[in-house]
Amino acid sequence: MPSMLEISPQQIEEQRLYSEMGLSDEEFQSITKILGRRPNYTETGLFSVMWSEHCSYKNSKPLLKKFPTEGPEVLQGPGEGAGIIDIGDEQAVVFKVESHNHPSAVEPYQGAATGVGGILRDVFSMGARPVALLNSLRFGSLERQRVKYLFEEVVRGIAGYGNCVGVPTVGGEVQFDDAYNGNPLVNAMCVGLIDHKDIQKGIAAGIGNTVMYVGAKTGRDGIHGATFASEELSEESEEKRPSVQVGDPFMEKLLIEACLDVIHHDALVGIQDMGAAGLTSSASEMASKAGTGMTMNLDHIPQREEHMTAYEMMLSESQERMLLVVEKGREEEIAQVFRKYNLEAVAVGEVTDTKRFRLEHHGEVVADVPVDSLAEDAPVYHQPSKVPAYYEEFQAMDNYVPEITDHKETLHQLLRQPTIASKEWVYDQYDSMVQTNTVVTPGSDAAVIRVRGTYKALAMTTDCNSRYIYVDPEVGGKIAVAEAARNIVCSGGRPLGLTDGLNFGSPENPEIFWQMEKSVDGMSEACRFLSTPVISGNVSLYNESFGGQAIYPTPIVGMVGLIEHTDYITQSHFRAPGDLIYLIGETKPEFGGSELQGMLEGRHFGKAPEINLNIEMTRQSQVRTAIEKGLVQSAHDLAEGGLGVALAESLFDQELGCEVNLERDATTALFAESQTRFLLSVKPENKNAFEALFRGSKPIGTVTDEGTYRVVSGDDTVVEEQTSALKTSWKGAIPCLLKSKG
Amino acid sequence: MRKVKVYITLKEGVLDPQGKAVQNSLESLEFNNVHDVRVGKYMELMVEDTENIEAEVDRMCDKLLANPVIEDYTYKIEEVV
Amino acid sequence: MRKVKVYITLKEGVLDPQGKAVQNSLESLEFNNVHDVRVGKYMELMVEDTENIEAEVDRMCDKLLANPVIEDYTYKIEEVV
Amino acid sequence: MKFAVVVFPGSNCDRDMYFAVKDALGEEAELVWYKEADLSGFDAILLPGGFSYGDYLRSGAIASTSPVIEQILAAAEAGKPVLGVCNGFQILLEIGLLPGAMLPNEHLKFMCHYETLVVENADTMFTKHYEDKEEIRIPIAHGDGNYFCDEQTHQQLLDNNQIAFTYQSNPNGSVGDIAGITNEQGNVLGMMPHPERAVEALLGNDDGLRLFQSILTHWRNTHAINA
Ligand SMILES: Nc1ncnc2c1ncn2[C@@H]1O[C@H](COP(=O)(O)OP(=O)(O)O)[C@@H](O)[C@H]1O
Ligand SMILES: [Mg+2]
Repeated sequence: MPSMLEISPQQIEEQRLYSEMGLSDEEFQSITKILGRRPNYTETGLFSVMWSEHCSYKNSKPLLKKFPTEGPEVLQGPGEGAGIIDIGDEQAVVFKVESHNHPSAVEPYQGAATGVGGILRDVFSMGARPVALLNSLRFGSLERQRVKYLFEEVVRGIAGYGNCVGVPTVGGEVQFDDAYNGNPLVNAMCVGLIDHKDIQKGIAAGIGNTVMYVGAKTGRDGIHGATFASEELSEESEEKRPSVQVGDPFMEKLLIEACLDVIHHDALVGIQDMGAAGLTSSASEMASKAGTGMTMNLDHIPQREEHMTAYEMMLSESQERMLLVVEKGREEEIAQVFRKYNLEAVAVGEVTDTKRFRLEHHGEVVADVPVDSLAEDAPVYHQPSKVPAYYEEFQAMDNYVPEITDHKETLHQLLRQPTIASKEWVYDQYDSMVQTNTVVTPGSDAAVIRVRGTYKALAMTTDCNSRYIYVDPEVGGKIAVAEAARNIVCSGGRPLGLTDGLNFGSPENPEIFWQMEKSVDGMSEACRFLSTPVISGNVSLYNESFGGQAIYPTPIVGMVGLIEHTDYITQSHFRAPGDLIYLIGETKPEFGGSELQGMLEGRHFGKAPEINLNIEMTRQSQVRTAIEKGLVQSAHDLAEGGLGVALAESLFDQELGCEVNLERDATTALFAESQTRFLLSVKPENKNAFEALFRGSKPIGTVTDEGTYRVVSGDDTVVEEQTSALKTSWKGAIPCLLKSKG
Repeated sequence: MRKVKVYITLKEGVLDPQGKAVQNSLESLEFNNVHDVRVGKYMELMVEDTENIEAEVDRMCDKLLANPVIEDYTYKIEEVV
Repeated sequence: MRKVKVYITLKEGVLDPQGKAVQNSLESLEFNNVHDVRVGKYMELMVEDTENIEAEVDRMCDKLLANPVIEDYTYKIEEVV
Repeated sequence: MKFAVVVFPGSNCDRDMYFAVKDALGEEAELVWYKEADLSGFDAILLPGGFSYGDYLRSGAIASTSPVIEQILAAAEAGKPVLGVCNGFQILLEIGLLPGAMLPNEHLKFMCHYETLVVENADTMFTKHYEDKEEIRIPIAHGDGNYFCDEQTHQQLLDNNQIAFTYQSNPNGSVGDIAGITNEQGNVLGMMPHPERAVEALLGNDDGLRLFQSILTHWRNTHAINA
């Protein structure tokens, strides 16, 4: 990068250098208007990152407004590092999801690792102790060599970072589909716990107060990361490779402990992490939120490399850095706190009343712009949207019902689909137990951690079936929220709220923008029905690879629920022979976007399964009541692969058996993916009480100790197979795919 | 048979947390004259001799041994006695 | 200023899981003429020149850089140009 | 009885150890930051798991150079119980209180799950509450848990009854399936599995609690004799 001194404002305009930084002609013109002059090189850089999609949400803002974000328990909605929800006893839960798709596509280990680091900082900068991590991953076909590499390295990167900082990785999801061949998705979610009195804000209040910098030194890494994340992957991404950041989880661990100490210090005024767009965004946002201005002297920024320019420092995305505002004259007290952890906190600037963002370097003013223009005045685009032809075609199709002759073999095959198969290969690499609060480790519907010192526990999950969203974004959006809530309910919890990770292709493509619009509509509606406000989230657009192939629309839902008493914690696997098995919910011949359809046809089409949110809401609360009354031994929501797969999964833990009778046609009964269904097991002595709650329900079978999975339909035995054999298919699939040479 | 010695280092400008930690630790052990530490990998491969062994080793490094996004490599090929 | 290059290798007789894994991966990439791989560490230290720099580096290796139970080390001290 | 949990930069099972002693065992515990440590007033020293100094260079290597190590050596010399779990075990190896070294797991992956351990010596101050050859379930969570020592050392460990726990089915390639060893005097135990993660039925298992109870019983006994 040439230094700003060499390039004049005039050159920037005439040679359109701003466009290399991602600014459009109109955007450049409006910057010139705001400033009343042409911006210099550094200033152009500041605007380019702050006005990137990643920081400004300029394309997604109109959509995000649709989400319900309020509720009686919401203490902090979207806008800060992470959202906060009250859980009683003066405690609250803090959570957010963050994507690191582009960095992970280029350098999967570090990309995933720094994604985890970033989301942790979002949470502990609020003053919360991070208590759990989850991740939601999408990869292409595991038959491809490159995909295997990405998958292995991403998982290793998540493990490498999360294990080192000592926050348990307790759950998540991984799905595989050709739609992600060129563009994997890596979304990480962090959950924290906080006492109400400790809640921090990222504000630069108090004129004259001191701005302090703490953590890793600033290097040239990640320059223009935010812009990079707002572009399509192309050949040129290769050239932008120097922008890869390397994570230092050890530094992060020190920062966590030091920051959780310093929040109790009354000289601290505000604290924020340096995430995307580094110093620029943290500093300008802190001032903008407080209605103040800020002056920084870049000579004082701790630097890892020599001869860094103002531009480079301001745009660097070096990891593990925090910005603090502290009372003037008390800097040393704050520095003391950090020194305990071998960290240095240095004064780099001052809060001013000018509402301007002013940077000095080597005795010169290198930038001087209105602070709100960076943080608030980014343009907002209302992109055109258009119904895609494929959608109209799908809606007009006849209902697709696959023909299956060998249900046993089909079940085996389904269990071997990497999206359904056991993810043990993944989560065994994560420390899921550190902090000794994890009650339900990965492998059940939702993970559960107890809240130490209380009888409460938190259930958490990430979900998004992007096939449904592809075939019908609105219905699919509803399903994503409902499925997450079902997973929480099955674990004994009441859904509190959610964080979303909106991963889409280019918003400038009207058909993709339509997908965004519709899925947000669907999600919003489901949130209203299920009383789960959206308290935080992340948007990742331009997820397209070389040939302009966009991913499936993938708005990930990260949900947290409250379990009132640890006695209510319920898992998905059957517990004892003799228990009665109930299927709650109606099954219809719905296969559009199903796992079976993908397996047989190699693509997804038709209509998504229907969902009625009224019924969803009622049934979820019934299931929760049944669990809280102690009537339920196990609860599992039906998802990919339908009842057939859910039954099998419920048997694996203790290798039990089942004897199940189904009436209708076996293919639909076993493999359809109708929504709002639950598989519950109940002790025989609770039969009457249970059936009184679920009017008209009757058991579809019983749990046996014979280790045989047996399903009868009418007079025919459609599946009779050893549980252990099914388990082998399910457990071995991913390791086997990884070993095979592709 | 040849012994191939491969040296893998982090590219300039890439953060090396490990090197930093080692440097700090050396300092606390009162080795006060150490100014910088970078940690990389060192591999010894026993390779059957072929005509274009260099090209072969280059390919191994590019494809597997080094991560071109963040690492550089050099190597030496020695005769085995 | 001197550049000290330290090479740390696993002792003979100590199993090298990393080397084994690298060798297997090379094989699956069809580099069939690689017979053995051992993975060690390579460090570059910038050290201020002193009279007995060798003794100094020996102490660093003994005290911290290498673990004598499983590792051997060698080093080279170069002039910095 | 008063336990010190020594916290290094990067330790992350320190609180878990603390709660295991305080809540599950019901004894006194204190988190002691490595820089400010005065271990003289404690009856037992616990070195927790985690990633001291990020596990950079070698697991436990950098921690082993810190000044607090002198005090740990002194406590061990004085016969106080010293327990190192996971990273704590790695530190005990690096400072030479226990023989051997750790290599990366055979399959190079970090692993976290329950393992079945066999109690090989129920006659130590850490294992009194177990039976010889008893099988217990304790979680592991490590990337470098592949215990290595030469044959001669292994023979000595066997001869002196220094092997406290073995894995029933070896997950990481450790020599002789070793999961935990003591020093010759029997007052220093290093083990890769995490007993502090298995002290409450709510979290799945409490087989680890008896390890802490053993330390307490031993202390009470010696105390009673001294008094
Ligand atoms: N990337 C991941 N990280 C951690 N745990 C995971 C990951 N992927 C899947 N899991 C865990 O594996 C289990 C099965 O996942 P999934 O098949 O998505 O379950 P469900 O269909 O019930 O949502 C869950 O407990 C989930 O938390
Ligand atoms: Mg799922």
